[in-house]
Amino acid sequence: MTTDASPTEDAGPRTDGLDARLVVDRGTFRLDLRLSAAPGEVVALLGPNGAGKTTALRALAGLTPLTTGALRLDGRTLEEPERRLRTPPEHRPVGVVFQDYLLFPHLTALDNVAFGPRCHGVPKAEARAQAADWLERMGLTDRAGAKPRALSGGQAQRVALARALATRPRLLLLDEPLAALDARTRLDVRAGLRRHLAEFEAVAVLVTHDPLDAMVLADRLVVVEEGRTVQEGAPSDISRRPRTDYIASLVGLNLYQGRADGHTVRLDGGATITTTEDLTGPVFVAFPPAAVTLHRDRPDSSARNLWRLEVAGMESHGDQIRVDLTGELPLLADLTTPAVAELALHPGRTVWATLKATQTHAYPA
Amino acid sequence: MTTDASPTEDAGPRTDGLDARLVVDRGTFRLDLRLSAAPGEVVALLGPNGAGKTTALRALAGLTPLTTGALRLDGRTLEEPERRLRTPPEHRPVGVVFQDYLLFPHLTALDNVAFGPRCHGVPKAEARAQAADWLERMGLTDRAGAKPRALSGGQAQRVALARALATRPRLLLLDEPLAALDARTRLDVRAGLRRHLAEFEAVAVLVTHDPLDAMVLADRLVVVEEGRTVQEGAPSDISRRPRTDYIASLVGLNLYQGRADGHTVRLDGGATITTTEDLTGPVFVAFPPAAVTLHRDRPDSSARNLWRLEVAGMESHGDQIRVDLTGELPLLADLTTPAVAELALHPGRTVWATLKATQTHAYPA
Amino acid sequence: MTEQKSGPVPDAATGPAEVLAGGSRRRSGTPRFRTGVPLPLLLPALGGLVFLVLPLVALLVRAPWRSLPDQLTSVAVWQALRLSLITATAAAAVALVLGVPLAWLLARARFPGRRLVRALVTLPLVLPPVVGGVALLLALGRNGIVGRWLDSAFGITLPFTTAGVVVAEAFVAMPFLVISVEGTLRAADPRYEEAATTLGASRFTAFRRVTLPMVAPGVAAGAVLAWARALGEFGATITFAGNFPGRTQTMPLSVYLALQSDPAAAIALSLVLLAVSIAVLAGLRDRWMAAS
Amino acid sequence: MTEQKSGPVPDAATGPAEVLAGGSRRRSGTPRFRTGVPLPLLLPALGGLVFLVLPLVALLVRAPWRSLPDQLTSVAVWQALRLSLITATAAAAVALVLGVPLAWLLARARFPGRRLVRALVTLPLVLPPVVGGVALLLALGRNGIVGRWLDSAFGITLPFTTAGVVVAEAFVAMPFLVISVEGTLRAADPRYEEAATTLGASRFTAFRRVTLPMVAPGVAAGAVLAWARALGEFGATITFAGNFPGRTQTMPLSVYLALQSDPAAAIALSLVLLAVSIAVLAGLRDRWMAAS
Amino acid sequence: SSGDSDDSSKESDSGSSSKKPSGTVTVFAAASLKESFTALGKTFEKEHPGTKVSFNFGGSDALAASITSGAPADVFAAASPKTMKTVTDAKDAKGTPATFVRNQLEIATLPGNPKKIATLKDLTRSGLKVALCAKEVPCGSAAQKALDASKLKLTPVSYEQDVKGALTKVQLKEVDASVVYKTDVKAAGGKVAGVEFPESKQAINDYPIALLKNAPNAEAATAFIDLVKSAQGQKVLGEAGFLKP
Ligand SMILES: Nc1ncnc2c1ncn2[C@@H]1O[C@H](COP(=O)(O)OP(=O)(O)OP(=O)(O)O)[C@@H](O)[C@H]1O
Ligand SMILES: Nc1ncnc2c1ncn2[C@@H]1O[C@H](COP(=O)(O)OP(=O)(O)OP(=O)(O)O)[C@@H](O)[C@H]1O
Ligand code: MOO
Ligand SMILES: [Mg+2]
Ligand SMILES: [Mg+2]
Repeated sequence: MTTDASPTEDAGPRTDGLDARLVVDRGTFRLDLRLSAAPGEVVALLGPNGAGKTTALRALAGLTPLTTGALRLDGRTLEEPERRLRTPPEHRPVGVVFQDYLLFPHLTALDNVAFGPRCHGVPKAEARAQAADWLERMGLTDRAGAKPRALSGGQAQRVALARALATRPRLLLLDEPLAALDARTRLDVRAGLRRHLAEFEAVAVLVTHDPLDAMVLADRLVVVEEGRTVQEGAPSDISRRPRTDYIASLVGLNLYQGRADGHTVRLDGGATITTTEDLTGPVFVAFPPAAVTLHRDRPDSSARNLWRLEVAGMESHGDQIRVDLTGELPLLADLTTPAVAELALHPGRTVWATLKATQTHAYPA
Repeated sequence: MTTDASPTEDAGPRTDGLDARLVVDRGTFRLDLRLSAAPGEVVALLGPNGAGKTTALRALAGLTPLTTGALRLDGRTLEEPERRLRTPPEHRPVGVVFQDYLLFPHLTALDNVAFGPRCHGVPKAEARAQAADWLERMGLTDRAGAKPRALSGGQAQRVALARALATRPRLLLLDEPLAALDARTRLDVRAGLRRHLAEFEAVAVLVTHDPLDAMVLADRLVVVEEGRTVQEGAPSDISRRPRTDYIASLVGLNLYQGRADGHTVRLDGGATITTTEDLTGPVFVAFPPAAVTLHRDRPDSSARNLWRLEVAGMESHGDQIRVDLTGELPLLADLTTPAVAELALHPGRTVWATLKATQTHAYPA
Repeated sequence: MTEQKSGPVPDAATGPAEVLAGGSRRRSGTPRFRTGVPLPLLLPALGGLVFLVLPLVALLVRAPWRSLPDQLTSVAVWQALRLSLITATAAAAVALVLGVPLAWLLARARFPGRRLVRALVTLPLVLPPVVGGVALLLALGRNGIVGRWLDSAFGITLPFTTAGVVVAEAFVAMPFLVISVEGTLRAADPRYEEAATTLGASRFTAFRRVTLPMVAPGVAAGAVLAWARALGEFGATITFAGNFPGRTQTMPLSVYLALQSDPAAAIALSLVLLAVSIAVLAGLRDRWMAAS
Repeated sequence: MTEQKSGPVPDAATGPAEVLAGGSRRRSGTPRFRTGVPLPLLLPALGGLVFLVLPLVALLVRAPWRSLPDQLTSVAVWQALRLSLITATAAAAVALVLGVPLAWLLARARFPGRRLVRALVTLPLVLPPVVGGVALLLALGRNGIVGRWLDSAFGITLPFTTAGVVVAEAFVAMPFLVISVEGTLRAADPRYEEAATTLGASRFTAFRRVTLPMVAPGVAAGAVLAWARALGEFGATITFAGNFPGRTQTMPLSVYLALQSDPAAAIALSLVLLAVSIAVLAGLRDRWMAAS
Repeated sequence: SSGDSDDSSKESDSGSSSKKPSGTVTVFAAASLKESFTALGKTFEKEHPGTKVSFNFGGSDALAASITSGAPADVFAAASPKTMKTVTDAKDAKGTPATFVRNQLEIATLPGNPKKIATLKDLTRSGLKVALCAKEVPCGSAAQKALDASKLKLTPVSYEQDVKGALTKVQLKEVDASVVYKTDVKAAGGKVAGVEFPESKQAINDYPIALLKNAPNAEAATAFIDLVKSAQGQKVLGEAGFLKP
């Protein structure tokens, strides 16, 4: 075991970074999550509403005690009920951005941000200077003197972010940190966030519903459903190989489960899909809606996958239209507006869908 | 003026639906917004943080008095300071979903939803039955007895939505109603929302930062910046013809301002873009990042637009990579992972970008 | 340092980890928060508690335990106790009905002279109770500026009646309720009232169904203050309502009179009063004070 | 119906639009809310106000205005008033320092017997003040269970000193502060304290810098209650601290003595006390009570 | 307390610590004695330069409670033998208390006596509102004695906690009459009218005075008690309506 190994490359039991098993009982709900991250790593917790993401963050921050399990950060045990160890929240090097901000209503934006440094013994003037600095990075210099009630939703969230970062935590917890930000600010804050996290070599755990944010910000995604990890891995991996409906809809893929026999996958529903991968046994098959081509009449194409489907609905997506199709293989297809016009699509219309085998992606279930 | 005309097609001064000029002074901030909508229409307010969207909703709900202007709903004047008319919030047929929910902490989810009907004189048992019905539509039947503190963020927001819908308002105001919902629920709630709005023939005004939500849900977008409307129109229109940087980044387009002379647009920065439109004078030119093709070496292609650029950064977007390019025409390009691998892109690398004129879109500024 | 980090999992926590006390297992439920109480709060809190409880302990230690059984068998004591409980409860009810709206007015409505009104509300606290009783007589007595008219028009006379006791107690106790409820209302977020009005609630409904339940702990605290103050009220009661056994003689009046003739008996009576109020307060409180 | 809808903009509002009163222009700033106050709140509020203020009005109407100038020129009055203000302020300060932590303990900490402790805290309210004074003597007097030891070990004797007045007033006034602050704390959202601890604040810092400012209106209300009660305190003071001019004779004691010989003078003295406390309360309050 | 005689001398020898009164005398006295004792205190200070009389006026019962709890008092002048008894029972008095004045009951009625009350029996007329002192306090037990002596049964509207309470009720016209002390009627000036009644002879209240055991300044205290008992003292007290013992 090499202690000098760069933390991210450490393959053995980690001594640096986060290593936790979080078990929390909350009435009928039970959270049971393994979570580890190397310094500098950003882990995103994704999951449907009520999956336990906020509960996990509270447990990491020390606000909700573990029922059992253990929590180690940088080699230090912060909590382990079995050994009756528990570091209180204020002694954990942890920063939290709460889902509803929880800015102190009686303090100005500046003093909210200066609060953490003050608690860590930084002299008042310096703490305020640091805070002003943070607010500047968030583009909020002109709102420094405002009380939280006079801030707009997005301004409040940026102040909350600055407040959490100002203590230079070793573990940064973010509950939907970008949800209320507008597109422009979001890009900036996102970039800034990455920059600061990299600077500090801190571990960051963030909860988000926005697949884009998760993909862009996180090195690794942990998908939680009903208090348990259902899938974990690099964003690209997960987006290509979703294992549950929730994840598939999250990353905007068509996902099917079936049984592979060479390049052909027979789906549980009866239809078959031809893939490039050569597999045997139970598999998942996924493909993006944009990979589907629709035709008015049966095409005479090289595409290996051809299905006759019916239009169930349409929704515009930016400058694209997402078409919901039913039939032997229910799927979503993304088309451009001219294409839709040309095909004269409308609900109830029958169309032919083709899909190149190279656009599909199959992997063992 | 035909009174029998279907409201959405009514071209004259509207008697049904919303017709408002909202002027609110808030210290240094001044909101001045014209807003009108026919019954059944969904208007989305988009704008950067602090643009005044929440302020506008509060004014519509009667929670913040107008400084001047007028507010009419279904032909009834709800507020007009000049004539000293003002209907208090409780007498306005308005439902509000607040940005931070404001669920009553002492009532269960069910009683929160039943609150509105009770206030409108519905007997207790019936109000609770209606509320149970709404919660069911939101997929929250099993959380009906929970107090707001025991709800997750997304659950809380769905309860808030149900609560606002339960009074069957003629004007529904939603401040980021879908922000905390997960992808799956979001689809359902979004669809349900559309359904209910259509049923009631109500006007809905929603604030959102999610361009997708805005595009999907709204019939018309109103883009607000610094308290004023900067652009207004159908989603497809706005996404194809953004008039400010904010809007362009919102819809994920590359946007430039320049002077057209036939099919050539000379940008303020010096570069030129060839377009299909034949225009003269000041114009905007926009194109989607996905329309850009990158090449390792100078290509010998038919593309009319060719620029030599440098890679400034990359971000993964689902299964795509967004490449940030600088040079004579700074732009964003979307590539697939294999394409990036093949081009061996990395920050600092020089590449050639091509763009077919058919992919651009020019319109008068 | 290298040594320390190299173990797979360090055995001892190196930071200021808190070792849970042995009793931690017994706590049921999931505490929201650690139970360790910071010393800078604990010490003055305990100081305050000792300060308040010590005199009561002294009273207990020096109490004439032998004369207590005699006191307890006296019909007069039970009569006074009963009257005290009834009138204090009635006074607290009057204070609630009139005081909570007044507190709301002070906290939420804007009107000129609000500060003056608030100061006026506080005055019955400052007035020595006997003078308060005199003031009540001047206002509501047989010759009082309003009492004269109450008497001639409705035949109502308050002095020397049980109703008079309630009036005197409510007069002294209501300011406590008003001021403490106003404080709670001001600390409450008014946006919930706004949310209620958008759902069609009138301002009154919003108050009754949203604000009031949300500030229930504060209202309960105010009601407890008012009840306890009414239970101990002496000066205004005896001045305004007089002292007639079974009609206007409450426990504090009994205690005061006993003090004249038999101080030991007075202490015994006080202990009875205290015991009853402990029973009532400890019995009722958590149900009321439970946060929403 | 068709007719009605066809006009471009109806001239008259058809719904229950509220026509603003003529005076609405004069309100400065942007009111958060309409100022119309619902009748079901306004009527009892006005009733409560009249009930509290009427006796004071009666006192003013019947006051011996002619003897007032005499009172105001007497040195003894000013001496007593000064002592009253000093001791009441000191007692309120003692109550704040000891009472706020106690309130926090009752509101936030979990410990067995909390309900009992809360009931115990309320007891000085219930105790007739004279008995309270006796209890204080039994505890802190020269022969008291603690006072004896204070005397022999430190040479401190509290009874019949100005410090004794402060002790007596604090004993009577502190429960008001504790109970009302506890109510406010319970109504406050504890998650802000959690947020503070994640920023490195100890529980004490979180309390001091987050919770306390957030519940400031409630604490201010409690302090006002305690101050006013201390200012009017009579029974416990005269029993524990005696009635020595300049040293322990506060205004209520002066009033009591005046009542023996010249009731008119007693009323005049009370009015002086009231005027001063109105001045103090109306002057200080809004700065303190301003919501954060 | 070491072998000094109770007699105090009025000689003013210089340097003699045990003879000449000096320092502060602390007198705990019933509130009804306020006027006369304050006057006597001034006299005492004039007669004995270097002394100061510090009064603590209050209800006799509260004063007694303070004294038995260790109050640093020299002299206790009570409004009833009963309250003095609590002090002597606690062995806090030195020697036997002496009665220095007595007080006699009188009926107090509204000015001008509109109800034409002339005798104690008139108080039992129906429709007449009467306030009595509670039996536990001196004026109450005295009134009860007088009523018992004349075999009258009187149900008042209130048993007041002290004589001032009873008097206030008449002053404010809340009752038509009450039974109080002569001194109180006198102190009230013209606000009430006094009606003497013969039965009051049967119920005269004694005011005892005593030197206290723990008196910090016994010499001066004894001198003050002597002043109270002296002819000069009796004159001042007599002017307030008190009777000689
Ligand atoms: N105090 C509580 N008592 C009981 N149950 C609770 C409590 N807090 C949360 N829960 C429940 O625990 C589950 C997990 O909640 P949590 O807030 O962690 O979800 P989440 O993943 O953050 O969801 P969201 O994305 O909607 O914020 C939910 O079912 C919720 O209702
Ligand atoms: N009570 C107030 N007093 C003074 N200024 C205020 C107040 N409330 C909001 N503002 C200011 O008014 C502007 C508009 O705020 P508003 O809340 O309407 O923005 P928004 O468009 O909803 O932003 P977001 O998307 O971040 O929620 C902001 O600059 C804000 O700081
Ligand atoms: O302070 Mo009082 O007059 O004994 O209730
Ligand atoms: Mg959550
Ligand atoms: Mg907003």
